[in-house]
Amino acid sequence: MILYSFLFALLTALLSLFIRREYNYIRWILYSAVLASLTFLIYTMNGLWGYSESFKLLSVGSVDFSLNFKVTPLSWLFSFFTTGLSLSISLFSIVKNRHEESERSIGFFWLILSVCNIAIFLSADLLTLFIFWEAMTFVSFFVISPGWTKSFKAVNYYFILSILGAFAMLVGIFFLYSKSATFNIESNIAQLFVLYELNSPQAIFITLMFVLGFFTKSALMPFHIWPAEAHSEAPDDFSSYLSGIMIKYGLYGSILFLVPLFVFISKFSQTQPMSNHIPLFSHILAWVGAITSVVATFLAVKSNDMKRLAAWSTVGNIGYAATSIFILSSMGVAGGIFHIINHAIFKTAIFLSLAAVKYRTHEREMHRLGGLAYKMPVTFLTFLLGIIAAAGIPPLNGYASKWMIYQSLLSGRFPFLATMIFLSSTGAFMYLFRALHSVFLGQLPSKFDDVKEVPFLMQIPMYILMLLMVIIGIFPGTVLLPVNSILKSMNMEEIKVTYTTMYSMLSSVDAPIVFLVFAGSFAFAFILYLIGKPRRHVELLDNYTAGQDPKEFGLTREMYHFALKFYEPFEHMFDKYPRTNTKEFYDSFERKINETGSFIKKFYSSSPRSAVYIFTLSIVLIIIYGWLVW
Amino acid sequence: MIDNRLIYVMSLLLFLVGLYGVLTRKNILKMLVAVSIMETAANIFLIGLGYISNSSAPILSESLKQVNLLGSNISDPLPHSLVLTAIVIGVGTTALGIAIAVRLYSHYRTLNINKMGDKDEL
Amino acid sequence: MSYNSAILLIAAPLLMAFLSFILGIFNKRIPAILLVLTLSFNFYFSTYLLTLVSSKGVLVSVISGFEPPFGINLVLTYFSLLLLSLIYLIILSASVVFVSKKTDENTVKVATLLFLFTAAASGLLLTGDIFNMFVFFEIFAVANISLISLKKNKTSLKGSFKYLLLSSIGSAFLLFGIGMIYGTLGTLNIAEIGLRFYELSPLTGAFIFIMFLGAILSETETFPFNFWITDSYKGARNFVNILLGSASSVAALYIFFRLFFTIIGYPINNRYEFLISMDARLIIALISAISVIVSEIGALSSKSVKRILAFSSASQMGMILFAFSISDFNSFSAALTLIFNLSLSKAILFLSSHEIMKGAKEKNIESFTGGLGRNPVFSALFIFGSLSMVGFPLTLGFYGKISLVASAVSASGYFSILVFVILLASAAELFYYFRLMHKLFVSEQNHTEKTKMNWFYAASGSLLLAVMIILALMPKFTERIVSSAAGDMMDKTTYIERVLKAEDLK
Amino acid sequence: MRETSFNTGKFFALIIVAVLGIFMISPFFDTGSGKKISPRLENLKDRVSLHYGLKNVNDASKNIEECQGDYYTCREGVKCNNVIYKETADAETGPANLVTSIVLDYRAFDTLGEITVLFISILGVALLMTGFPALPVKNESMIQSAGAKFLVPIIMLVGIYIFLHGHLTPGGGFPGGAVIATGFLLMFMTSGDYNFRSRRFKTVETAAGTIIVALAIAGLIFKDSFFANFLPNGRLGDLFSSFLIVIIYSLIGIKVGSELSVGLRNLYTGEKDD
Repeated sequence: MILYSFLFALLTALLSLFIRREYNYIRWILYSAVLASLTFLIYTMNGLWGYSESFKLLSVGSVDFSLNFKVTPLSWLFSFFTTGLSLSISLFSIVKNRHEESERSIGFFWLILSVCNIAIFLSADLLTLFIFWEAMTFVSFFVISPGWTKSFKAVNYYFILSILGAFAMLVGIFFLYSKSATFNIESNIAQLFVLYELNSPQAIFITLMFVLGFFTKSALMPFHIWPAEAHSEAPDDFSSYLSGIMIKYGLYGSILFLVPLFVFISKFSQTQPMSNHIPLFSHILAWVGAITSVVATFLAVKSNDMKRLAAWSTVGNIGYAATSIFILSSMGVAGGIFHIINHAIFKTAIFLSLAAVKYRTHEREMHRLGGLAYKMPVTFLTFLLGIIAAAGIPPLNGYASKWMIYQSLLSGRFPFLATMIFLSSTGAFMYLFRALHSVFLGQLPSKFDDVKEVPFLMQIPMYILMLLMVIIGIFPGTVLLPVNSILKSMNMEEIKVTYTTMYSMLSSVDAPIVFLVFAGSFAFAFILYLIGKPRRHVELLDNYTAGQDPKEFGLTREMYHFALKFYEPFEHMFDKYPRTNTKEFYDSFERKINETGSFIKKFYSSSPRSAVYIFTLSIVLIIIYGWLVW
Repeated sequence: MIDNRLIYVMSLLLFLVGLYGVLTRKNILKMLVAVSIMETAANIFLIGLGYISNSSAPILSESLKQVNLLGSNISDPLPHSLVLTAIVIGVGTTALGIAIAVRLYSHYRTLNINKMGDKDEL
Repeated sequence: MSYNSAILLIAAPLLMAFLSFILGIFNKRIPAILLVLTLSFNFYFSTYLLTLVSSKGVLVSVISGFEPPFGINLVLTYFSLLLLSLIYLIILSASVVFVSKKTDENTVKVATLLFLFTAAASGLLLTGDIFNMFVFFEIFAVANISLISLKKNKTSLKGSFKYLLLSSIGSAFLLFGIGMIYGTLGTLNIAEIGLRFYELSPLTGAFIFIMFLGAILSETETFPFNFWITDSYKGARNFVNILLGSASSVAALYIFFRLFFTIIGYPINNRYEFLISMDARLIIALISAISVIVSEIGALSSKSVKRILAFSSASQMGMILFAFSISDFNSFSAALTLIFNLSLSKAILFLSSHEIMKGAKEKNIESFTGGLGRNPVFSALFIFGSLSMVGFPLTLGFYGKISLVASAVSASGYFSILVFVILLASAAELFYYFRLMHKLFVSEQNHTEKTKMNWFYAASGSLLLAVMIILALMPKFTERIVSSAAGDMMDKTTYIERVLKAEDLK
Repeated sequence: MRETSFNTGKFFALIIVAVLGIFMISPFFDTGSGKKISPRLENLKDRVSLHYGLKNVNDASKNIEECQGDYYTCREGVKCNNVIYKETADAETGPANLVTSIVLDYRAFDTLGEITVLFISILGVALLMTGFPALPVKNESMIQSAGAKFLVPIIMLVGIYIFLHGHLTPGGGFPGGAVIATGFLLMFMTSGDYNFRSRRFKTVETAAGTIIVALAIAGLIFKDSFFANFLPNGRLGDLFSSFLIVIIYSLIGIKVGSELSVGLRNLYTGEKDD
């Protein structure tokens, strides 16, 4: 059933290549239909825990390649939400891609990507996971960079890091396989635990390989640079997919493999170093997550491009979720999963609204925009709700998950981690509201006078997302109850939650009440706004230059925009501290490789005599080596 | 009574001379000569393998009516035939090498190999 | 029943080579047609023999009526016939490409060269006599040199001269090695040498090992020995690239296997070991790992497409040699899968890149720009080829690479570290192939007039692609041939027993 | 290996070669255990060529097949049929020249390969020299050209003698062919207006090649073995013995002679189809 639906989707994708470019929208309607049926299919699998499918492939040597799928609470939750979100994005894309020139292949790859997405979540063994992981990486290359020179440079970081991570994971998988002779995830976790007791360095090496694989994909600390490049240069509607869904694979892998392992260790191991009642390794990873979120927040504050800003915000959120997952308490893991799902929703909303803005204005730099709220009210509202959720302000879903993360950090006694998360959460206010203000509020540049709201079909997904944010905000139990069954299937203690109320060790929250309070205060503020003094519209230049023509000073309108260098003073605060630029490190690495390459190339095109020389020299070196080891 | 090792060592020395020639000569034709020397050295080595002292050539004639049971009155005929093949192969390679050299000369107007390692479109 | 007619695999192309030279005087098209016909015959006959061998085990075909070890004999093993069929397939596709060109004064000669190339490849893979192998090795080398130098420009001449020097030195080395074997063991039959190699003193064994290394490593495009590759690939004509990159490499790998495993290696505990004092397996593994790294870095900074493909070929060969060096059943299976992948996809890549770059002045990566619009069929072929090359999941390359990792990790010691290095290097491979593919998608320029389709190229490309897809998507079939061939590679005893007609070796 | 560091290059080359030399010489003075190359070869007992010399290869292989027990001891205990010069008729192979019997009978396949190598390299030369401008031929002195005209028939005759007597005396197709080619080369070098039509030579050459392969395949048809000798062998040492070998050696002589002539001409004047 699962496999056939995949084949069906792939076949549709293949056939759709033959649709002519003029009928782009038919193709996208087709994709939406396929995604809708996939979503429905996954929905019907709710509760079929343990349902599995297996499909044998080639077996070469000792390895039996086969595809194994299995439905578990964890995989169901992730696959259902991600497929549903991609359905809403594809609805958005129907109109958006109607007039795109180089569109033909994007949709094709995207549908393959959706299949890989579901398959990653449903895969029952490590090899299947790896197969679709790698396929997803390869295919996403073509979607992020559909033949654009600029996005090619951007995708490089993503691609190289992902591939290195995937290969590291491959090595890890096969080291384990050589011990356990199976790819089954549970038995491999058990095997790795045994290995921790027997040969600790090797076990740590294997775990590290998995960590590399997961962390490169989820852009955690040393690999945090790629989202800013890739998300911002990808096609606009795809950015939301990339940021909302694809970046979560690493965290999914961590929940699937690392968390049970660490839980195992913290429960049963006598030999492993512990810190704060969790394994030291896990604690370090939690720290990596926290540091990532802080760094990402600072970088988001600095960025002027709205898509880059949203991308950095994604990295920050991934950081929270990672921290929360790796402290291994039930509350933490549940909060992490909850936050992953919430983030998928609100970040999709944010990116879709940005895509809508760009669809109408063709502009990305924030200081060239402004005042679009009146022109594009639905987009504005989506963005507003999105950033409210992202900043973790109460009535919406982001609040619920952030609350759980704070609760778990505090009740687990991780004060420093909690401080860092608080810090970056505060930073989120700084950059998100700046984005809101500079894009949607403030002065409307005159060139955007005839900008209209996006077509209705593009608004539908926004309505859906807004609705989701509100509903989950009011009834966190809709997600948390399935999360509870995940915890149960992972043999962890369940958290205490009802449809509307969340309980922790320290306190409890009744979400509808919170919502009512906030809705009430909003209503109050709105009434104040209505009865207040009517506002007068002032032109930007009138305001700042006292009537003089700025062109005389060689200044442009954009330079007066308050969003330009908005946080420069804040940046100056950190001028004193030495800065390590990760991107520069990667770039210099690339340069070094290129230099070596030119050197090798020169050798290869040198004269035949040097060829013979090196030939003989190498033979002699082998001989000398032979003498040495004799 | 000649020690066979003498032949082996001499052929090896010849081989090394040829190798040294390939490594140090600049002229293409001289390199080809050096390669030929190497091949000749290998052939001498092969011939040397079949040498039995006080034996005659492996051709039955009035003076050699019959091969004795241990084959100690003839030198080993197999290396001779191998060398025959190897020589012809060497001739073929050398001919081809010379043809390439002629062509290279017509491109570069020199036989100096060092002047051919030019940086054409790296 | 005797299987002596297997010699037709060599004799038919040889006869046709001489015959077509005469017939070509009357009509220049005749040799080309004969070429395709002969190759089809050879392919059919080799697959027929393959089915025979798979049911009956190793077969021996006698030449001149003298049984081994005295006469020269052909040994039909599953492994050799499998690779031979593959080589025929590739030569067939290359000759289809060759046939599509307009005839000129050289057509007949080149067709004759291709016949001789086929004969040499058949001889190399089938012969059971080491000196005979040397002779075919030389025919093969001379054929390659002549083919490389066909264009007669600076690059191709330099490349072929390098190849000539290296292969001449290599053949002198090989001759010394063969001489040493004959001088000590008194035989030239590969089976008998393999049987008695352990009798040799360590120094003699090391001598032969080094001589063989010197002889074969430049043919297998291994790094410090392969300085001919870039010039040769870059300077050669398109169908020659296909032959060099696919057929020659496969043949070279086969010789490598025979020299080092059937002759020197000795199967112990389900794994080949070398009974000479230095750890020969480790040496081969080290060389191949270095080769992979260097070639990947070289390819990474190259701009010329053919040079990139040449370097990539070298790195793939390094990977296969690495798989050989692990030398157990699993790694041999991986190596076979990789060999299939390398030869088929490299042929596709050379073929399609030539068509995509048609009309471009500079044959570098920029000439790929907008290929998908200009030339959709060949761009699609190129994409399929490179996806298989880099190991996109569920292609041949993927199976090969993964099972290589699996076998390396389960082998002890250094191999698991080296495979990690190799994997890192192959990330670079991914990068430059994706760079090329990305260029195909670029549609910023507006010159999207389609290039004229070359149906011969398309036919031969899709033939190869079809084989590749069949191999990847028919698990049972591929599994059977791979495991039979790998089993055949592991089973040295049967080889010796069958050749020497000795039943009591075990 | 630039011009400036030339001497260092030489020095290192010397070192490299020296190390290689030490390595390659060491097995000859090996004193360790195991089989090693013998300092002095006493007889051919351990070698396959003993049976080539005794012309009892078929007996030997039959013996090995029938013998129970160790493989090596079986090979040693082969009975010997005495092959005596000018007495034995219909021996296993005809030639009195044992090398010829190996080259064209026991290991005839090698020789086929050898022919192919020569053919393919001359083909390669022809391909390389296509379109190469012919060098101007200098007119040599009258004495040289007259002398050459006198010598060439003799050279040809010697060449033909060499390949026809290949089964009795040292020599054979390859030396004979080479001698014939020398005759043509001499004509080329001495008389400026001498030329021949290469197409005719090539036809002869490839026809000879075709016949050789055809004869080999005839062996496959008549005797179930490629290159098997299907013609009768006469008395050992007679001129009219071992017919197949004489035929093949003559063909090889013709082939090699025309091949080398064409090759030399190509190097001299460039290849063109005339």
